[in-house]
Amino acid sequence: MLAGAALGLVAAMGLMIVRAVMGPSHYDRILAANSMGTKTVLFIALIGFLFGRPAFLDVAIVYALINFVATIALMKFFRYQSLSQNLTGQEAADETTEHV
Amino acid sequence: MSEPVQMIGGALILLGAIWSIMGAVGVLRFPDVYTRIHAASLTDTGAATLMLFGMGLMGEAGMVTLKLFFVWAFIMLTTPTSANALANAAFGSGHSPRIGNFQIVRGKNGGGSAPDRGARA
Amino acid sequence: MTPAVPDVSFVLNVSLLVMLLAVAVAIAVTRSLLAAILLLSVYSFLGAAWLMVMDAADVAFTEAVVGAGVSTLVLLGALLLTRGETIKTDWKQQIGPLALVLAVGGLLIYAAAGLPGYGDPASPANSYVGRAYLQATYNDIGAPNVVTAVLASYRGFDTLGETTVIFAACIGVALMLDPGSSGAPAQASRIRPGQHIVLKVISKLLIPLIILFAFYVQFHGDLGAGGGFQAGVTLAVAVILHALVFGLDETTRAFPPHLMRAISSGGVMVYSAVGVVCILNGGGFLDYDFLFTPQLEAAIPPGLLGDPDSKHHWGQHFGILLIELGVLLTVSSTMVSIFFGFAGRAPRAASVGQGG
Amino acid sequence: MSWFIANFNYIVVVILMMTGLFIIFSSANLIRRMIGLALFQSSTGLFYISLSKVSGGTAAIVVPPDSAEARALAAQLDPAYVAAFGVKGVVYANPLPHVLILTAIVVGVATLAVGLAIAVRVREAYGTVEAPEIDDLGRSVTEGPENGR
Repeated sequence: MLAGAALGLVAAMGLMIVRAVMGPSHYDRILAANSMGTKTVLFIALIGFLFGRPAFLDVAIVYALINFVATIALMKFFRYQSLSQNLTGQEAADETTEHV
Repeated sequence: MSEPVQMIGGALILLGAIWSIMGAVGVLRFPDVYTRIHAASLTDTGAATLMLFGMGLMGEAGMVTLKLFFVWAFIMLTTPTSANALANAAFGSGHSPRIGNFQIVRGKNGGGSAPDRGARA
Repeated sequence: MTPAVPDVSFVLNVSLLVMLLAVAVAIAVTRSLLAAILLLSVYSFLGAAWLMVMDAADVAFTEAVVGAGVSTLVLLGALLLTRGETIKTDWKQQIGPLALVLAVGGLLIYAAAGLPGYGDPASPANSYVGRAYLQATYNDIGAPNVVTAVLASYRGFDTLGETTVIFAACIGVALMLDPGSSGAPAQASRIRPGQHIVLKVISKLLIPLIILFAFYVQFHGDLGAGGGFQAGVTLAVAVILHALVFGLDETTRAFPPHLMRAISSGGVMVYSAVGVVCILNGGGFLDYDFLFTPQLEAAIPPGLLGDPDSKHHWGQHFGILLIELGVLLTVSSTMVSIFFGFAGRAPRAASVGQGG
Repeated sequence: MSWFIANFNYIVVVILMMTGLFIIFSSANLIRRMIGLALFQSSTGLFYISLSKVSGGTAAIVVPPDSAEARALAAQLDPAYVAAFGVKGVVYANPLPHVLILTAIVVGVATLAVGLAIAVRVREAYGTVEAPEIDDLGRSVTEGPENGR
């Protein structure tokens, strides 16, 4: 049963790869990468149970966190063309009104 | 841990895997970025809940259950947030959603065909 | 000998490897550098899943934090600064490399026939050194995680070298990309920042948790999967998340780049100092059994580490703890300072290219 | 079939390595070359980890002998396999390649960053990261009237 679920997750990851390779826009690719990440988290947790070593959940926890950071960075890159900008819109509010 | 609980746990895990395949098919087949984000984030949280709850039933109570709870909590926090940020960025850079015959036209970038790169400063 | 019937792990192995191949070929084929970087991050997700199937939990951990987190960020930062998003290629120029690659690949596959089979327990690689480590670790060091034990104790000298390489990379990137050395810092993008309230709140919630988890990974490293390298990158990712959401200026106020460089060298110094203390106490370099003088060892209350009998392991325990601390300091500050280097630099015009 | 099982991983590793090499050789763009280098490096990791796999093994984090977990792990092993190799108790994967690749991944990203930093400085100096154009520019600079001796 667990093995079937692991294979199912791998199949879902394969479908996500098709989307990541096809695109068409880069946002589709980010989405596919992010969703792949969530599936990888579940896969890693499941592998721990499948192989009888549930202690490996640490890896899954870290992955869940890193995946988020990577998605935020990609989003910021595509939207703002910068990795250093403040996203909260508090300090930058005044100067941006000049440009818009 | 009794046998029926193990069976229920396994069934939930399998259901979660099927759930995530359904989400992946949605991501593959839906027409535009927003519907794909919808399919992915909804099924990811659903599949995570089902699978991690199933694993919680299968494993022994204790540290493993706590870690499973953390994985679940992080997925529930981060997946919707990144879906929100992604949709926000896509909309801000000029992707318009396809809604039947209604197309929201925003400036020059409006229209169904999504530009490959947005964010023109 | 290999088992006649493929088991679950082999089926998972094959399917993940096929997907890895598909992604790698897609990277080679795509004309867009951005797509290549995104596919590289997908590649690293798959790689980490595959490493878990191959029972390499510690490596999967590292690949998870490094491949998906830092390397994607560094590539994106470099792409921002070089402004080369699509590649011009001429198919005629690809024939030569393709022929060469096919020839070398054919030779390598021919050579692969002489390698031990998949999962062979009696293969030379798995028979001698690796097995000796597995058998000796419990008596020598007392740490359940053999990977950490080998990394930090048996091959501690090697790891010192690797930590130094990471420190050198920190200095190299800082010398080449220091925003303070020349030119203006990165100017703000002209796009109006959106009201990312959700992002802000969730990040505020997550950053302390990531840091807490990094320390868990650090101190749990000799018991389960984890250690200084993984914890260092995780810690750096927390700082990077702060910089991404709240702006680089805000982050550099708390973590000034020069402090990061100082910490990076401090980590290597902590590591070397442990080795020197071992020499002073009569042992070899990084021989943790001599980390404590007998007087100091007598002063430690019995049962401090839960096992009153294994006084023998105390030096090893504290030695591993200390050098992992050095690794943590160097790796985390290096990753942060690399990110600062790439994110804090403004794209600038060429000095030679435009005129010539 | 058994040949396929025994050598599949190596074939994939070779193809991945050659893909990375192809990217390095065929592209003029320095960033793309670094991507190829990252692929090449990861294929080396794949090779080492493939070698370290032991059938029926588990990750090299030793469980206490005679604990419930150790018994459960030992019970998963195939009896014929145990008889063929004379293993006692739990089988672990080979830890040594894991150690080598673990540090190689972190060092790899650090060197990747250095390479990319060089590419950034090249872009700032020459205005391009395409290797042939850089060569042309470099030649025109060194043979130009101001710099010629």
